Amino acid sequence: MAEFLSLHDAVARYVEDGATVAMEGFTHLIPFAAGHEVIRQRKRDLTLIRMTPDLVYDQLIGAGCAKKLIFSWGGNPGVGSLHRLRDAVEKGWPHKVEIFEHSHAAMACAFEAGAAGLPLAVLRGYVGSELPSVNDQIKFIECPFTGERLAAVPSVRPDVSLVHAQKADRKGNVLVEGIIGVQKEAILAAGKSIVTVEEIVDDLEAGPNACVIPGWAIDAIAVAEKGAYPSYAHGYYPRNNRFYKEWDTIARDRDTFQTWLDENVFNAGGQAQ
Amino acid sequence: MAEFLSLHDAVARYVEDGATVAMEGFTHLIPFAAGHEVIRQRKRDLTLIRMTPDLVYDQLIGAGCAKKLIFSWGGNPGVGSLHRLRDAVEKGWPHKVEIFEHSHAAMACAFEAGAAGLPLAVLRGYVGSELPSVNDQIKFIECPFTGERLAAVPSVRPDVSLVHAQKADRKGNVLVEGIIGVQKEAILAAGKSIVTVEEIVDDLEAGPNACVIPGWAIDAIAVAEKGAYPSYAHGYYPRNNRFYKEWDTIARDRDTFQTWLDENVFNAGGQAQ
Amino acid sequence: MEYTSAEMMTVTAAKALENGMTCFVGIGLPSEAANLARLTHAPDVVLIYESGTLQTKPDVLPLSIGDGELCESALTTVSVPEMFRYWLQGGKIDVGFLGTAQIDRYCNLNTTLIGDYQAPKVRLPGGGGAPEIATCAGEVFITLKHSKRTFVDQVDFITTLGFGRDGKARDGVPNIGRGPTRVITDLCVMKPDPETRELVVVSLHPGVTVEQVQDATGWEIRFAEQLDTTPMPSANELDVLRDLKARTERKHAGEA
Amino acid sequence: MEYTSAEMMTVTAAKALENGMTCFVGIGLPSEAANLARLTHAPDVVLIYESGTLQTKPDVLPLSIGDGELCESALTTVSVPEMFRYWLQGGKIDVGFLGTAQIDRYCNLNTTLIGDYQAPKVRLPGGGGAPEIATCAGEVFITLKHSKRTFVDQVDFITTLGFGRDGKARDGVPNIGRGPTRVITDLCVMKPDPETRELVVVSLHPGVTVEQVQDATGWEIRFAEQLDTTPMPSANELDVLRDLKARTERKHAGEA
Repeated sequence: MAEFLSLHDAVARYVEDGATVAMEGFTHLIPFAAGHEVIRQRKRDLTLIRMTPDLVYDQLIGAGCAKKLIFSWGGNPGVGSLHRLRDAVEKGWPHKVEIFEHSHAAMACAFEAGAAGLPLAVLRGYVGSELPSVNDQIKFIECPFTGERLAAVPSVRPDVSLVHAQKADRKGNVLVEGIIGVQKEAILAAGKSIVTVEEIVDDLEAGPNACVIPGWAIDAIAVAEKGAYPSYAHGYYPRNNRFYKEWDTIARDRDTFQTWLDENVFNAGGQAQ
Repeated sequence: MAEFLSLHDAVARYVEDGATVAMEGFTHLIPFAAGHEVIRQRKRDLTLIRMTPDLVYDQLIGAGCAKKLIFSWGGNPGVGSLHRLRDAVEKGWPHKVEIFEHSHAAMACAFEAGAAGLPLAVLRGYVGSELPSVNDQIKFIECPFTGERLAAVPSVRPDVSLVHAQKADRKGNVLVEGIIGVQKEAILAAGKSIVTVEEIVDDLEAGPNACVIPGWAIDAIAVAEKGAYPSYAHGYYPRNNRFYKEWDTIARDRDTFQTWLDENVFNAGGQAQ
Repeated sequence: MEYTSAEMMTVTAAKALENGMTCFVGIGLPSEAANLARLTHAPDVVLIYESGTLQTKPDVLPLSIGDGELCESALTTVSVPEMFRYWLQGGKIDVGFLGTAQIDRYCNLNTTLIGDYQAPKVRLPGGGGAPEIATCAGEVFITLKHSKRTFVDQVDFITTLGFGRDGKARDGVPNIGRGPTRVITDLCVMKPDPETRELVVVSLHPGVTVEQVQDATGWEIRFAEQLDTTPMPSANELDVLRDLKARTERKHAGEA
Repeated sequence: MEYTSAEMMTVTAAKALENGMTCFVGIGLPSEAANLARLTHAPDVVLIYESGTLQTKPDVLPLSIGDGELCESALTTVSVPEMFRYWLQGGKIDVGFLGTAQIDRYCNLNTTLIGDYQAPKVRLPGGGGAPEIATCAGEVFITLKHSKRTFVDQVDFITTLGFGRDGKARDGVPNIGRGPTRVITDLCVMKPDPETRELVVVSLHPGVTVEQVQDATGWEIRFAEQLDTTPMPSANELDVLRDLKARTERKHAGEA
């Protein structure tokens, strides 16, 4: 049953050093506030899972929280590289990060399979790609009906998932709307889940088939106004594309990054920058 | 690209004798009008697929349209047996119908896998059930990551699917709302699809994540007002539970059934009874 | 307050549900009991029907598993594949509440057919959601009327696993629920023996005798050493149940 | 009307799309070309982005694959698993439109890294949707700037299959798309040879020479015997493209 906690308390209770953590949001509703709280609490040795690690993962990696990264596209969308990720992978700063690399199709299916309680996802994938040669988590099975060779990947079952959503009602039921990505899957696949929301409302005012996640399937809800910023929340505020472009300069240099992190995360209370 | 056709023309064009046909609707939006048109056109040797064959399949089977039935629960919901189905299975009237029997979980996964273009569905299913001993379409595979034994069933890929929905816009985009069952999956898994709708509207007025199926993924749209009756259409008309109870008497006797069929289907134009 | 044995069964079945449980509800007797629980001692019990309706609060009992009432009063409604994949197989269900046509001493359920599969004497509706509800839910409650026709020594067909023909079919199976933990009839309450998994009568409904239960059971059924008497329905429980059934009757009769 | 080589590339890439096609759109150049097509000769082209936005009609170009604009102007938005399972793998996509960091003579694409996988010289973003777009879509169009850095003899890593290291990797594979059918750069248009699958220049953009193309290509590239000249952009195409880019610029600069 969802408990209403402060973001600080939710992260302190559920995100342990060494945990496997998914913070999802497919370019929309990216849980920046939650990610910053993880950085502030100096969590270490995390295995970070995310289809599209973008700025918040760049920040987590640069801040030294990550040991491993499981992902399918790691860039600053429309801008370029994630310099902190590259620095960790190419030069081992602040330390080496091990990467397990997939395609989007495989990761999406792996989240789906995780939510479905299965140990594996099966897809028609990776045909002719060299990714299976560098990721031993990609295997192939034979269809017992047709003999077709299909790809198999382990399902995603994080210890804890953190996602951001528009709103929760007073019973902790959550509405996610717009580009819903794999948020529902991330929550359902996880051992524990933390959802940050823009606001708590009396009535979700959701359509009959809206993406609503019941409170009893969530562990903690924390209000984090503008919790996805500089990403966006459909119906609340737009994406700050300018910041995404500026990040390229900030993240390119270790010192500039450190300064940014100090000013905007460590010395910035429980709020996203 | 969806073409607007009369129900007669849609069925005449796309439902061939011997075809594998799915008419879906999980107790809601059951395509009675479409099923009756199939009966009127005296289609034969159909392999009928449906999770919950109810009255409309009882009628199709009693009318001699079916050769095979793939299903997971064949009854009159809340009332009792499907007498025409039982007469066909137990006594071979009007002729023997071969049955392939699944659980709901397996059928639901098989529709999902069909929509996903896969040859098989994998689920944690059939543990300890004797269904695998009477249905050779149920096999087991081993997870290459955990060694767990999981069930596998062939995906559902009908030649043609017929479903009923609330409304279409003038470009043929369709909104399904309420209990959406496996309708989307039935359409996407099929070679050809016919959607009957209550009405054509200028604007679907759907929420951002509503179950909308684009016109280009549908072959034919036919207006069939009250096309799900005596089943129901959320937002349009309620289920006629009384008729469901009356059907028990009508279907129990071959002659009564024949009379009903003549009066309500063969001599009843292109409209559901 | 007087009551029928059917009411006794429903009230007892309802009491099995605890407040806050998530319950995957079968149509018919389980649905009646689960909604009675929600309207009495367990207002926050979460009812889930396989039609995709999550956390539904119907005002009248649904005739089918997918009546409009279920969707209109639900928190949200998901597709049927999602229901079985994410919610049932995904391990979100505390208890599956099932009825059945036949049950045997090891709680195996048959809703497929009477007689031989290839030449059935009576063809029943089939498995529906039950085979995976019984294995994926945390535990399973079963409710049905007690008779020699329903309580048989060996089910004609195991549609849905209790504990198998030998009581051991769940042993060592990974990711499987605890299986049936109680069976509630119009005569008594039974639980599987923790060792052998054979059904044992643990509680007789008021006025019911050991002989009555044995006469209505197709095998020599065991009785617990400490045999309880099931608590009687309270006046409030009976009132709520009768109101619910009357509302339901009026609603379904009124539809055209 | 004057135009840049970048505009020539976009307009030519746009023309590859036919009205009514369903197109799975990559971000960047493909997105620019696909939207130009929609705003000019192909108003009913169906644009699908991997973020789940089905049939979207953005007024400005998205910076990311999941800008709000894409969802707001879409027919509907589905989950990312559904997008990849039902729409891409389910065979509903006529053409995948991709960019890349490296491409080789057999149209294999590398967006993973430069150098060795374990010790990369440059780490690129990775595969994203491309590996399965390239195999599940009916066919694939590729657009990128022409240079020796991008057109290499052998890609450092096959992230996404063209026709394999030997041109034969699609042969005999069931349920696979036709693969790349054209590559559009700022210099020319190339198509794979129907037999060997090796890229062949079929059309030079106006004013571009065979030498220029060869100089910008990391292998000895073949030219078709009948070498066409790519049609020039029309004034309308250029107007629409420039308006689109100006609108986009204003929108993104104005955001705070």
